[in-house]
Amino acid sequence: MRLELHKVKINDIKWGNTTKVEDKVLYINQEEISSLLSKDDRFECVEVDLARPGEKVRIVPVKDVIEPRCKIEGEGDVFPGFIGDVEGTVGEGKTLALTGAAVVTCGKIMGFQEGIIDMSGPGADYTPFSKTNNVVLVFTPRADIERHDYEAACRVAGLKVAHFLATKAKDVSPDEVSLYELEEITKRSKELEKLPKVAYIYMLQSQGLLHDTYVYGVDAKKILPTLIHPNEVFDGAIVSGNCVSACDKNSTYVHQNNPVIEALYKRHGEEINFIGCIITNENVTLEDKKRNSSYTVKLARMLGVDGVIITEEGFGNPDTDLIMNCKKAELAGIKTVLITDEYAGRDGASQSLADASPEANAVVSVGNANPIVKLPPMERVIGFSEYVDIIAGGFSGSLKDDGSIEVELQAITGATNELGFTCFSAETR
Amino acid sequence: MTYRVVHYINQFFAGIGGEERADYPPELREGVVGPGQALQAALGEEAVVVATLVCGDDYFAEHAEEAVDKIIGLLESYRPDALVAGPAFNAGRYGMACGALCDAVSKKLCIPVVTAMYPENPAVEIYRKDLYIVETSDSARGMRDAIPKMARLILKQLNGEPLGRPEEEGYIERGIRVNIFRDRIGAERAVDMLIKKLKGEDFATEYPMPSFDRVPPAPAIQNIREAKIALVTSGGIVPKGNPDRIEASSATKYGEYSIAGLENLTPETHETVHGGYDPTYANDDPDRVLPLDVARELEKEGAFGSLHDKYYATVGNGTPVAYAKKFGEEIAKKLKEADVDGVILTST
Amino acid sequence: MKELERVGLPTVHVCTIVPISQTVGANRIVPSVAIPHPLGDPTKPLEEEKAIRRRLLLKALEALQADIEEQTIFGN
Amino acid sequence: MSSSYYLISNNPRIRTLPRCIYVEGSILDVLVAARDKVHVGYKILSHPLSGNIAPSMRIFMTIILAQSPCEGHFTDIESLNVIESTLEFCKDQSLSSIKLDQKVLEDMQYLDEQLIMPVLCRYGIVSKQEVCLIDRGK
Repeated sequence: MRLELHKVKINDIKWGNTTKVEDKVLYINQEEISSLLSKDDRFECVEVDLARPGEKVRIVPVKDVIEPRCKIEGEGDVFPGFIGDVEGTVGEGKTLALTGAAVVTCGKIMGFQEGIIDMSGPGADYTPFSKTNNVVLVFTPRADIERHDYEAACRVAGLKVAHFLATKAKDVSPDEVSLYELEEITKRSKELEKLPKVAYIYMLQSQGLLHDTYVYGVDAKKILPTLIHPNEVFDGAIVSGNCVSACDKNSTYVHQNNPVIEALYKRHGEEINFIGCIITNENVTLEDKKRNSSYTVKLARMLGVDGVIITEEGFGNPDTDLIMNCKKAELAGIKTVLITDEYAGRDGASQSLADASPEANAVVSVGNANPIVKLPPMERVIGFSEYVDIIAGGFSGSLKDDGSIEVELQAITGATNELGFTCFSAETR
Repeated sequence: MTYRVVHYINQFFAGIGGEERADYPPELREGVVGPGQALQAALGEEAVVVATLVCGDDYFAEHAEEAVDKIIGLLESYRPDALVAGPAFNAGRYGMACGALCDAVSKKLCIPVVTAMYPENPAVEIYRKDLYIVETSDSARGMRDAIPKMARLILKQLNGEPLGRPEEEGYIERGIRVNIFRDRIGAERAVDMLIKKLKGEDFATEYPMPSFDRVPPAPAIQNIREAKIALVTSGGIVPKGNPDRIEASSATKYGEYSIAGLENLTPETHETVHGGYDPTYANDDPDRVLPLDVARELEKEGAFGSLHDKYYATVGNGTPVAYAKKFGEEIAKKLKEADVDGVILTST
Repeated sequence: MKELERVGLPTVHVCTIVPISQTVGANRIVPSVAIPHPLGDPTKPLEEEKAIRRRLLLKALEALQADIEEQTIFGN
Repeated sequence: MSSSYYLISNNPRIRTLPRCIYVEGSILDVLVAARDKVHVGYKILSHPLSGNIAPSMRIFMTIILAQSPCEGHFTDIESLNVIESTLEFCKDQSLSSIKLDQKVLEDMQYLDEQLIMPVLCRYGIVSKQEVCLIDRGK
């Protein structure tokens, strides 16, 4: 499969008479966005706002972040099962991406919710989304709507807008074109066959309401582990429905830009033979955990891989899946490297994971989520400022007289992203 | 400003005497004593050693709480900005004293502290999380290396400067997870690590899992009919009322209890203090954890020589490895001295 | 327990969760009944319970007399 | 299966379900109660930490256990591993004594219930109709 990713660089966002991309500026027409979403009667209203890097702006509570993308050539369209049809598969042809821009969805689904993006100040250092030009959608649901439906409405609205924005740049010539191509697994060249075979075991959050992930529109908790081509991931085959635990949720944006896949592609043909991705889930029953970890490792063995990288989403319950996958792979003679974040307590002295095993001898840490960070007051809050109070009012932090808040890193969107999206890490001292 | 530092040393380094003077009670002396001179030199002009605390190792070990209280009382009049203790090298009791004192002073007086020890000093395992302990060699030969590092660590803390990695600063890794930014993203580090692992090259995990050491099996008992067998349990079975006040978890002590003349454990005589399981069953019949009744029967029948008239009890729940090791060593020593030939250790 | 073996005292570990005993490095292991009552079973009549205890202790004595080179489990 | 399960919970929304052992207390109390069951041979059906709510902010917890089909107290190693490490993990976290308003508490109870319901349904512990609202995906 071969995919060309046409990257149109966005350096700024502005309001405009019409939604368009011009000279690396994304112009947003509020009316167009609103009318796009007005058909959805699950919303009371949707507000649109803009947040640029460096501004004294706080966005809260963030639900998802999505990179604007659309297909310009090839089967289907991005986000199959939501935007694109499920006839055919994505991952081939050409896809356009507005890099440097993001759609941020913001909605109160629960009375408690985190997800802070600060566009400047110390909080901005921790979230990758302080560096993107953000189109923020603030949802207010109709009063009588059931929470599952509302969550679904928010999810789809974000995807719709992201797709819409990308289509507005279809005639802009890309600033960069990246090529992603993997040969059929069984028909690879002699040179490639000499290299160690590596697969990526991609664990998807699937614990239930507000903790879901969708693959081609299918709820990931209902899948058996299966194969997915890395290019399909770039085309939005994996969509986040996860609203809890801001720091280590894999936003749709991070799925679309999966850094592990990028890093494996970089070394493909040089040091490794990148075979592909196995997606598996993080269900709540032990039965599923046992079955799916065994099944995942069986797939890896069928592919004859020598090594795997395993990533998880979230903590606690998924730690058990992570360790099971690791143990079974190592026992099958497959070398593993895990990526995880830590919950080592505010002072870093506690046990980091809810499970451990001597087989997990190669672990990349993306940081401890518990330490406190002080966030100064911002000039403007986009979203629902009462959530700052809830988060701050003793829930996971504290509100100071000057309006600054002290929160655990956990409240910051993407701070300890477990796909290894940032340089954040922890070490023993 | 010049910081005021107090230095703690034991009777030996104070030139009072060796083992025979280890019962020396705490005492505060004006200015530097013994290794304090080198410490003062290393501190330079930024800090002055205003006083030296001296205490015998046995005295401290036997009156730990009292000694700490007394020393803190003595310290307060000197308004110190920091405490430096040791180096204790590989001296066990001296290390424990330095550790306990630093821990108490940092918590009660809220001032920076530093001590120094050989990594295998038992106090290291117990205090490393709470204290900066400079790594030294096993004997006083390492004094010259240790003192400047201690001075630097205490000055950095006094000046509020952040401390670097253990290997840069010379302290023993505390086991504290500290957030950092590395120079490459996590995903790339993971791929690097996997490639190294696949090639069989060395790689460093960023989150080490706990490790365990092994001991070769002890030789078998040759003549069981003459063997003296001891019972040990980590199930927390103690005489009713828990006379030694052994903790329900993260225990810092173990108990030694007589079973001479006892045929059976009953709810009236014994109970469990273990916090890691439902105590109902063990409290209803402590023999379910420490099988004294059947052991006595077998002793009478001659299935083995004799039952040792003491048993040892600990709580295996969350007890730090260093303590468990220390308990093990002490119990082993006592059992050896009592000519015990074999041990039945019951765990829950 | 390792410290006991280190000084040459043969030690048998009677415990329920054998894998844990294995990881902590016990050399002679006798699997027992259940965590809160390793050497008993409250669901059984007293006499039967005592018989279980007796069987476990005899197994433990057997373990102490066994010449072993490595970690050994003395099961049924 | 359905006759030999137990629910251990401190969530008032779960309290009225059949075979619920209601624990008045914190999540640590729930975990300890479940641990004691695991020690005498019960298996854990659902992971105690379902839901990505940090232990330091978690108020409610529901765990489903099943009686071992074998006679006697054979501890299920997998369950033991899960419950003991979860307990250790949660014990270390600072359970801040926080005052939450009623709305937040209700939402937390609701989420706990929603996460456990599909599992109850799947094991036939509650009927499909009872949970027809949940599990609807998009």
